[in-house]
Amino acid sequence: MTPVISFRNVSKEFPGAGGSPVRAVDSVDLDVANGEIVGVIGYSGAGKSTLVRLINGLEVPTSGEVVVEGRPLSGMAERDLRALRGRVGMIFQRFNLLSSRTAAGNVAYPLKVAGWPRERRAARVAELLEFVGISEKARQYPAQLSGGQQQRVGIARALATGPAILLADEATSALDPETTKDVLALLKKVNTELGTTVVVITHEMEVVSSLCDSVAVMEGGRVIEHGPVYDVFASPREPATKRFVQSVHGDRPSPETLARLRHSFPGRIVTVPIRDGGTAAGELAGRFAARGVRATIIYGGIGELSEKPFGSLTYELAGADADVDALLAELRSHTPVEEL
Amino acid sequence: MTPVISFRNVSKEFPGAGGSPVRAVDSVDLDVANGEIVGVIGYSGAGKSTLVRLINGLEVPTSGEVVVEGRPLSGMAERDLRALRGRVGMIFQRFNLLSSRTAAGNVAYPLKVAGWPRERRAARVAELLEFVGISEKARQYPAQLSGGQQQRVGIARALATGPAILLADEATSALDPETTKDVLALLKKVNTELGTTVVVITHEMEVVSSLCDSVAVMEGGRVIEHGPVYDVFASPREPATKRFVQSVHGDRPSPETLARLRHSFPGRIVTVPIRDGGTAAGELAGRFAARGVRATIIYGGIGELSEKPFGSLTYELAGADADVDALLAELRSHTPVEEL
Amino acid sequence: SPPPGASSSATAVKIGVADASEAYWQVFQRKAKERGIDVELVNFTDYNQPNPALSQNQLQLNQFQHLQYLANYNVRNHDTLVPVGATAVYPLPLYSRKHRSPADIPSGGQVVIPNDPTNQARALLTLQAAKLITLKGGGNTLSTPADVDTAASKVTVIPVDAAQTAANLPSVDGAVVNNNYATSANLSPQEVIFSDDPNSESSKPYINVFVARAADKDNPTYLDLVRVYHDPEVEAAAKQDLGPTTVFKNNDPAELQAVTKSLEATIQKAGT
Amino acid sequence: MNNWAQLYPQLVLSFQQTIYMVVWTLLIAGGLGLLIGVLLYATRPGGLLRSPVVFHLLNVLVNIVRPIPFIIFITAVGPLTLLVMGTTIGTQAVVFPMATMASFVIGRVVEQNLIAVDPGVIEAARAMGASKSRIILTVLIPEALGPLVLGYTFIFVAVVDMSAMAGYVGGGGLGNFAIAYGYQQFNWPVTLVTVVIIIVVVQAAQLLGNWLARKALHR
Amino acid sequence: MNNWAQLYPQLVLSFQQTIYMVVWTLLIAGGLGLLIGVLLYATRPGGLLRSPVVFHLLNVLVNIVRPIPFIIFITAVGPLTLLVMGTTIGTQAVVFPMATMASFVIGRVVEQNLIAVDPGVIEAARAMGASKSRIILTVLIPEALGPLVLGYTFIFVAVVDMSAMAGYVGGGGLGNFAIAYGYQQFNWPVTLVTVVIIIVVVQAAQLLGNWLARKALHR
Ligand SMILES: Nc1ncnc2c1ncn2[C@@H]1O[C@H](COP(=O)(O)OP(=O)(O)OP(=O)(O)O)[C@@H](O)[C@H]1O
Ligand SMILES: Nc1ncnc2c1ncn2[C@@H]1O[C@H](COP(=O)(O)OP(=O)(O)OP(=O)(O)O)[C@@H](O)[C@H]1O
Ligand SMILES: [Mg+2]
Ligand SMILES: [Mg+2]
Repeated sequence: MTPVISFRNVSKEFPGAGGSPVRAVDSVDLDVANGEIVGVIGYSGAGKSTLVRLINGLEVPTSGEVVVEGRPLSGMAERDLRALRGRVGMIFQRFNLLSSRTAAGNVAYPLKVAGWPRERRAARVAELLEFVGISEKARQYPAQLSGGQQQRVGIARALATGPAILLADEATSALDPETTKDVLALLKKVNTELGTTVVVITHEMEVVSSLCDSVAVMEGGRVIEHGPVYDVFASPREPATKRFVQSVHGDRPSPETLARLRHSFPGRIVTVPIRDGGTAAGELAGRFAARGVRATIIYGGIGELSEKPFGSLTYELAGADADVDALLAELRSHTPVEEL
Repeated sequence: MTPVISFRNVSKEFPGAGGSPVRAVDSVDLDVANGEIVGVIGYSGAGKSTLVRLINGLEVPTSGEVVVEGRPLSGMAERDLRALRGRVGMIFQRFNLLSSRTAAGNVAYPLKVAGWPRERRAARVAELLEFVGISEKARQYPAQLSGGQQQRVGIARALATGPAILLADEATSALDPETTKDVLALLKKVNTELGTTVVVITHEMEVVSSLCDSVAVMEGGRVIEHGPVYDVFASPREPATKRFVQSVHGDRPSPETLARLRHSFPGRIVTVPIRDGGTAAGELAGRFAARGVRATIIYGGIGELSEKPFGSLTYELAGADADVDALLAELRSHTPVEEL
Repeated sequence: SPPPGASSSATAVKIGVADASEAYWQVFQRKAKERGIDVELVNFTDYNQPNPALSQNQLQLNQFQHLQYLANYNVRNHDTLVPVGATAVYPLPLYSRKHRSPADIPSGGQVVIPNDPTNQARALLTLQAAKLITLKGGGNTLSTPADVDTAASKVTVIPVDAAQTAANLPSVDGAVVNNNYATSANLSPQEVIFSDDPNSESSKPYINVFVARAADKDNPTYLDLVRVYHDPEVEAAAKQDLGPTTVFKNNDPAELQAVTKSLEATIQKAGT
Repeated sequence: MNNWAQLYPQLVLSFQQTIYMVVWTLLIAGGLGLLIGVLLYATRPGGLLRSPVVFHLLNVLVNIVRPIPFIIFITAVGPLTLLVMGTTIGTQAVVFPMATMASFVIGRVVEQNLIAVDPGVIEAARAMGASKSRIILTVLIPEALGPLVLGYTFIFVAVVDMSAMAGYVGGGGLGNFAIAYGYQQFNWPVTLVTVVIIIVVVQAAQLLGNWLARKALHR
Repeated sequence: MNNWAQLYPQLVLSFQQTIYMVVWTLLIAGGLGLLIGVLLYATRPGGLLRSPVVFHLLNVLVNIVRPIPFIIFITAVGPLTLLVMGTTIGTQAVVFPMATMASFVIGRVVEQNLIAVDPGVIEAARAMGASKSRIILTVLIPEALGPLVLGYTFIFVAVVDMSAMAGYVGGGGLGNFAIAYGYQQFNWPVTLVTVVIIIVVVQAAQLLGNWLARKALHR
């Protein structure tokens, strides 16, 4: 299947402070399949927002070609670009609400642009505000809304016309976990029911793990890793990716935590990754017992990643050193156990 | 010890859309001890930002009294209020950077206000920008910075004068996990080294669990729960609090996840909370084995909360029903085991 | 900044005028210089300004007004400025490009007149004399367009900027144009369809004068400057600028002062 | 010298003339000026309709027209006025040069106010596929409405002021009345009364403007 | 009729007079107008120095002064001019009424531009304990600098325009030169040349203003 969004060696430079330009996006090649939810992660300043803004032509690449729905953006007629944008919803990092319109007015705006008749518009706006849980704020102006409420208006606005592609730049950064969960469910629903392709920039690894099909990791303007979420997270290649993955479920303990753990658990401490198709956590307990080693889980966790179990558990192993060594050797033959 | 910040039956109303006022903060009584890091959590629109803005007088309460450093804000002379504000750093939810000044200029501004001499200022600015990792963006204007870079300028600016009280309104919302970790470490450092009292509004429970001493939960303008983080998280009283806690380490699986787990794990599934001083996870394995029940950890995790182990584990229990029942009965006598 | 008139020469005279742009003033200045008088011109485009400035000693003389204007000014502002010499009287003719005589102007026609206070009332009187308008109460030297009895008048009077009278001649039925503007605008004498007589007694209030403070009415330097004005070379230049119909006047200052007095009395009587 | 009874009808007429001139000028120049201002804003480098040619042409044109002394301007556009209005004198005719000049003045004021609009919201509208004209009409102008209302209130006064010069070409009006019947006649009571009437009109407009601006600000 | 050789010195003088008047007016009124504008902005309801009394007084005062026809205004403030400047006539004297009037005009322009500043940054400065005067000087004005520069450029033209009326009281200047030596003499070449000089001056100022505004915008 042809990708719905495709970056072909795209770079974007901004004029910098000291005369030397800032290369916000650097030689990116990236394909996004139709109906896919792709997460874009990376350090602050990695170029995520710039990358996404290239998709609907808010930024024009310095070099390279962005192809959306099979058509290159460069040289696209203004009309066509507008039509395309009408099919691309965008949630902005800084919300960018129209301060002169109420919450409802903001959500209605893209519907007006799309030429919806008045009655359908009103119903749709009410529905969307209900969805994001701010119906009672419909007639408030942005300046009278809390940060999260503003963000939800931005989300409702981006979803209003039922876009074919949704660009979400940190769409849940100002939301509490509950509301975040609801919004992610909403995005998922939009994705499955309408087949909307979603590009989400996020700093919350839970968003990636619970929502995305694939993930692109950016660093210094480059996409340094890209693939299905499970693959990238289960076996991160780049140091940056590794550090991001550490912050998801089942991380190994930080040095300080480890120090505290050692205080309470004098035995040997190992971390075992839990992966789908690898060693199930349950099996381990049996093996430990068989070897006469008492294993206590002291840290870590098992969660889901792309609907598959994913995580790591840190054990205290208490028993004769030889027994423990033998056990570890056995385990290492099929799982990358690490002794801390 | 007298609290450094104290709310005494404070309410704040805003004029609403339909004439009826919005009660953003409702009869709040709250004390913050000197040198404490208190987290404020709650749903979007709960009144968190408004509460915090009352502390440095950016909002004036409709009724009640805010007392900071032992002095009520109401009726405080402009001079004194200014002096107080000089000792209170604030990180804004919407950053509020001076668009006419560079990153360095923004950070230097509070130093100028505080009357620091030029040379010390330059050194301090460089140090702060280094701290938050945007030294190379010192001479860029806010519009040329990414969201996270802007937020870091805001953080550096709030910390510039070494404030006695720091108000952080979602200070890491635009930051990646790595940078978040660094910033939290910085806040912790400021707290321990300078004794700064910190009030953080956050939606990230990891921030609360890794940084805060106490936590206040807001809902509908009220502080519905308040106490040491471990106490509030380990035994949440209010439904809202419970839902927040669910999003931290060792949550029970969501219905969808549970459905998938049942598919892979046909046995009975139970969730056991792991608390400090309660049943250690390690012990469980032994008991299961002793009863002839094979237990497999299929979900959940153990993390740290206020430097103590905290979480829950979900097991699949495979064995004779009677054995399992007996086991559960035994466990229930001292741990709130829940069968899913 | 321009130096104030504190020139080192013993006799420096600051004269307020309203037409310093006319070339004849340069001849005047040169001739005055020959007699050891340094003339500094201060040009006002607003007629209200030169008299108070003279009163306040900011000027030594001014030359922009006729006796009628001066008298009115003195009465209204309780001032005592006096004429110290005459310059000229100009006819204030009605021009037209569309009609041969006032009688040809259709009723409902438009006639423009200068809106400056030194000419407006006179223009109205001229139009009344041409039987184009009727002024309430017969009119006087202080009439304004508000005094036009529109019901009894044949034409509509439109006061405009003095220079606009000439400029708008093509688009109106008639225009009362000041001499100097008619000259500058190169209006042809053939286009004059009616004119008052500058030599008549009724034109006396319209004699233009040099004005000084009452205390200076016999100041020899100032009287000398009046003579400079009537130097043939200056007069020739002035005629060039102000128009061939200019009639130079050299009335005795005492007579001018007497006329002023009587005009003042009339105004006083008519006044509010 | 006139007395009040004589002057009264003239004053009423002048009032009507001023209203006529100001209303028409504001209607015409309000629209044209908005257009010029929007173009000045949108065609500048980095703008929505960026076009160095249009921007510089317009910029120069505005700067050519604005500094011309009004009486000279009236005369210079006289032939055009004659063509458009059929006459160059009187209240109606003077609306032409007034509206022309005011358009350029308003253009600058509008430009200034638009430049302060947060580019983020323009971007949001672009991202929705809104056409440029729609963005201008439904985003740019509403977002700048608070300052724009104050800008137009400012212009109202400027136009009232400008209308005082209508007397140059027989346009009459209150300003001219104050000068011709008050000031030039040394009739200070008339001057004062007329000026007070002007001030009252302006003051009323300003109160309205301030109130509208506050409504438009939403903060 | 004059010829160029005769006119040239007068033209040069007029140019100097215009520069003199415009520069002094802008210097004085630039400061005073900024003050008035800041006060109008800050004393309004919800403002930094909210004070209904000061706001309404100032608002009314500005609206009283601005609509007065300039020639009447010059005369009305004549006694004050005499007191302050020692004379009421000439280039120097006219700077007094010009600067006074321009102060009020600038006040309104400044007010308009300040109102568009994001209240969030003002709040940030307040939260740092900055004094109100410091906020005004180091936050409010710099944040509005882009539009303010354009506002002052706008005013530059308005002042040049106003200086054409300096001729009322013997102030001379280019505008007056264009009127007296060009327009009133029906000498169109002189008018044209003079107006072109004015336009060139204004154009230069505008280019500078646009450039500065772009520098000040940082976006
Ligand atoms: N200026 C205002 N005018 C009217 N209502 C306001 C205003 N500011 C806040 N509110 C309302 O007060 C309530 C509390 O707002 P606040 O900003 O304190 O919420 P919050 O807890 O910080 O939310 P978030 O997490 O979304 O930032 C909200 O319902 C909001 O709509
Ligand atoms: N208009 C601009 N002018 C100059 N530099 C810019 C501009 N916009 C972005 N940059 C720079 O480009 C780089 C990438 O910015 P971008 O906003 O894409 O980052 P990001 O990955 O979205 O970061 P964040 O997570 O902090 O939002 C940053 O270093 C930023 O400073
Ligand atoms: Mg970004
Ligand atoms: Mg908030």
